[in-house]
Order: sequence, then C-alpha cells, then structure tokens
Amino acid sequence: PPEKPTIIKCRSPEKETFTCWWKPGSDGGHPTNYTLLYSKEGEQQIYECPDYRTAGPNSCYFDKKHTSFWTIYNITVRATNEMGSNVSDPRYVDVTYIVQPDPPVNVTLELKKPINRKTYLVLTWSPPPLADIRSGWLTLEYELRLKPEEGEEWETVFVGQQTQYKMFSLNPGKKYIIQIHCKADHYGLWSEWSPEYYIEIPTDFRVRDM
Amino acid sequence: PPEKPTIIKCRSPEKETFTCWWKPGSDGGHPTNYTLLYSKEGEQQIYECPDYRTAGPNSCYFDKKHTSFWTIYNITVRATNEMGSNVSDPRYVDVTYIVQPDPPVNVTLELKKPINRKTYLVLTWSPPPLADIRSGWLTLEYELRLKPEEGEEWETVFVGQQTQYKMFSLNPGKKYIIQIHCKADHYGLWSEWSPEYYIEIPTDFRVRDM
Amino acid sequence: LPICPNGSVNCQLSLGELFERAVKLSHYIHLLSTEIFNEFDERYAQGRDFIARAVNGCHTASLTTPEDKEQAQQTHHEDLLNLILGVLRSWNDPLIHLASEVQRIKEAPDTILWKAVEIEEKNKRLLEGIQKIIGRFHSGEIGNEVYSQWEGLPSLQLADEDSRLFAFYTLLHCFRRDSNKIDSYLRLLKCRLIHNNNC
Repeated sequence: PPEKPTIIKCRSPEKETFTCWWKPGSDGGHPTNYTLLYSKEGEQQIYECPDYRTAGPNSCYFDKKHTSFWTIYNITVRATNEMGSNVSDPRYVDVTYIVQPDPPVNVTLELKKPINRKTYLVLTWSPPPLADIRSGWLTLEYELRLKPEEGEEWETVFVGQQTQYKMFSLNPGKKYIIQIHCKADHYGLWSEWSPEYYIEIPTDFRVRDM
Repeated sequence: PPEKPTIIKCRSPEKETFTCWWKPGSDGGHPTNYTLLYSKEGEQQIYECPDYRTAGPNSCYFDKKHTSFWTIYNITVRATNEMGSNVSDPRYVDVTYIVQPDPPVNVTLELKKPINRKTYLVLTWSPPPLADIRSGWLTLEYELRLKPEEGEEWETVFVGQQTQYKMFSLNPGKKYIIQIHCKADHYGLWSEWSPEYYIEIPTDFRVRDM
Repeated sequence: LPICPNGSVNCQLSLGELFERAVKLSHYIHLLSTEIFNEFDERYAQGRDFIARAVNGCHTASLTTPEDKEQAQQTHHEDLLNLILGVLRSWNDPLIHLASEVQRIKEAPDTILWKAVEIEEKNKRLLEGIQKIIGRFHSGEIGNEVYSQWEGLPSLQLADEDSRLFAFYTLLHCFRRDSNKIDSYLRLLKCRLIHNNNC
C-alpha cells in the first residue's frame, strides 16, 4: 500500500480562510488518490475537503463558509491505491494560531537632520494589503531587524502596533540592512521578512556633546 | 422673558453616572430659576433633575439610580422669572457615548540599562480610580505623547489597553516631556492629558559599534 | 500550535479562549457599527434631526436587557448569554437586508457598502461562537425563545427619500447600540467567569 502522507503546513492569511498542504509518501508507482478528511472538536461527523483545487496540488482550501475559529479541526489525509490505503497522522488546527500575514509594504527610510540636533533615521511602513482593509479584525504587531552591511548579527526591535520607528543610535559612515515583518494578534505566525532595505548613514552624522 | 438657556455639555466619567451643564441666557436682571427636565426613550413621563448641587452651578448630576444605558434621554432646561419663561433646545443623550474618563494616574518613568543592550525607558500608569476596569464594565485604551523639552511637535503613540510601554528610540542627552490620556475602548471622548512628566536620557546612552 | 496530546480524543478550546475570541469579535463589530453609523450620519443625516425621530424605533426594544452595570452583574450568566444570543439572532435578518439594500443608496461610498457586508458576516460568526459558549454550559438544545422579529424591510425600500434614509439611520443607530450592549455584556461575563472579576 502507499506510504503514509504527511500534512506539512496549514496557514490562514487573514483569519477568514485557511489552507493545508500535504506531502505524499512513496506510492510504489501505483496511481494513488489522496483524500483529506476532517472533524471538528466535539462533533462526531467527518467531512471531506471542500476544495482540492484553489490552492494547487496536494492542498485543501477552506473558504469562509468552511472556516470556523470556534473549534479545533482534526485533519488527516488518506492515500489510497490498488494495493490498499494509509492515513497520515492527525493534524490539530486552530485557525487563530495559524494566521500568517504577508509582509508589510511601502517601507520607507528617511534620514532627518534637524538644525541643532543629531541626524536620525525614520522608518515607516504599511500593513500588508489584505490586512489593511480589515483593520481591527487583525491586530498587527511589527518587528524590525537591522545590521551593518558587513555585520554578522541582526539586532531585532519589537515595535508593537506602530507603523513608524525612529532610530537615533546609528554609526556615522556605516551602511545598514533593514527588514521588517509582522504578526497577527500575538498568537499567529510571523510573516516572511520584507525585502532588504539599505541605508547609508552620512559621515557628518557626528555624535556631538549637547 | 429670560433668553433661552443652552445645554453645553453632558459627560460620564466612568460609564455609571453622568452630568449635564447649561449656560443661562441673558435674564434682563430679573432673578431667574432654571429647571432641567428629561424624558427617557419609550416612556411618556417627564422627570426633573435629581440633583442640582453635586456638580456645581448650572448643572444636573444623575447618580447611578438615575442613569440608564442604551436609551436616549431627551433633556431640556427651562428658564423662568417674573417676565415669563423660555426652554432650551432639546439635547438627546445616550450615556454610552458621552463617556470621558479622568486622566490616568500613578505615572512612573524608569530608565533600564540591561548589560549588553541599549538603555530604554519604561513608562507605567494606572487607570483613573473611578473607572471599574476589574468587572469589565469599562475598558480603557491609552495614548501617550512625547516631545523633546524645547521641541515643537508632539509624537503620539497609541498603546491600546496596556498600562505599560517601553521606549527604545530616544535621543541620548535629551530631556523629554511625556503625557498620557485615555478613552473608553473606541467610543466616547479622550480624557484630558495627564500632567507633564520629565525624563532626561543620560549621555552615556552610548552608541556602540554593532 | 495548541499541542493536543497525541492520541487525545478531546482536543478542545478552553472556555477562556472562546470568550477571548468572542470579546475580540464583538469589539470589532462594534467598531464597524460605530464607523458605518458615523459615516452614514455625516453623509445623509445632517440637518434632518433623525435622532429625535429615532427614539423608540429599535425592533429589539421588546427584549428586556440589563440597562446598567448593577442589573447586568445581577443577571445569571446563562440568562445573559441567552439574551446576547437573542439580540444577535434578532439582527440576522435585518443585517442581510441592510447589506443588500445599502447598495441602492445614491452614491453610497465603498466603505459603507463593504462594512455592511462585513458586519453581516461577522455577526453570524459571533452567533456561532455564542452558541458554542452556551453549549459548554448545558449540552441540551439551545432555547429558541429569545428573539425579536424585524419587519423593517419595506421601510428600506420606500420611494420617499427622507423616509427611506430615516429607516437606514434607525437601523444603523439601533445596531450600533445593540452591538455595544453585546460587547459590554460579553466583557462582564469574561471578567466574571474567566478572571474572577479581576480583569
């Protein structure tokens, strides 16, 4: 019979829908069919995947109608061919914990040089498009990381729900790499990091005695 | 007859009682008496102000017993003297939406210097004493603002329901003014700002090579 | 991920987590109801003194609900939950029609259209959640008694613009009020049942 498939990932981009992906096991060359089955906590009934296509091969997409965040899903995938069938280990899914938004967008870096004061860097960004329209439904928190271009170690700064951050303590003449990512409702998963942004701190960025 | 009085403001400090104030019109020098009358949605009966004294002159204080939520009060004030009487325009009030809390209290500022990491400032505060947060009847949100002592522009930071905030991006050697205010969770009015608090960021808030 | 012990049959959300999500959802619905009401009020109700006429216009006025903190605190949690369920149910039908009828308002901005649909969807989700919470208290069939019928559809389709706009105004005013009620009661229940009145 076919080897046991493995459910590799379940993600929700906006706490409204979610998708699970699985990895087939070896099928010994026999054409093998995969069926995703799920039950909801406290219910005996077993349901089948409502949509195998929308999210591509080896996936199951749960639209709004099939997505509830008042319950824990118990999900398994069964592989069947002429030699027999085999079922994956169950995967328990709570939609609130699998929310992984897209990265923040419109990241801008601006050096500010106030007259009698030190230059500082202002970062601004916007929530990912999908989350933006649902402000209030998803409470996004942000974290940024930076390091000198040739540095090894990232320094991460958690900035909470702000979409702007001022950095004072930067080294004149240094070039920095900066990225930012976000998470929903402090339960979910961090988004991918945004692309890398570069900024060079001018050498006249003296640290003067005030 | 006396000029028509105007109801200028109605406020509830803790979503349990409320007070309305009015401004008398000109009374032509005749001793004039003011009567606040109100009716409640769904009732024909007209009531008089239960307490003209507690909240000072030209005011009416509604204690808990006289305060209902999710219902519209139709309030008018009548001015009467020997020349006749005149009634204000009606003021429609739903106490739910006139909550303006007192400012937060016990604001503390503390500089923290972790060994190998940057100094940062921790602000903590408590909700205004009148507000019953414990039972969940009232939920407050907070916003703080700060600016360098000689600066012009305030920077405001919305901190949600937390009563603590950590600030990393501060300019070494600079003296800052910080204030905080609060509001009933996304309706009602912002409280007055708390008194101003000062904090000086030490100059040894060194810029290290990363 | 909530790690359910392997082989455990009953991997269940705690009552605390259900209340946490219900409060977050009711908070969001009330935020939307406030925004859509304010937007409609600014755009269509200025100078029409609708508030004076909206008095005793809510179809849920027949549901006797606690009017202040003491009354709410003295109400048993199952009664309060059933009241919340009744208010939510009473809004299912009007919100469906609001979401469709609002499309016909002249130059209704996208934000009003989108929010009407979002409110209808989220209200249904909250209804599902409250039923789940009530189910935790008694497994029997949830009573259907608390409910208030809405007969306001014809008024949303009136030819006379002022009357039609007033009907929308009343609906949005009443929903804003009821969603605030639900939000307040849920917070009280959460603090009472989950945090021992020490939120």
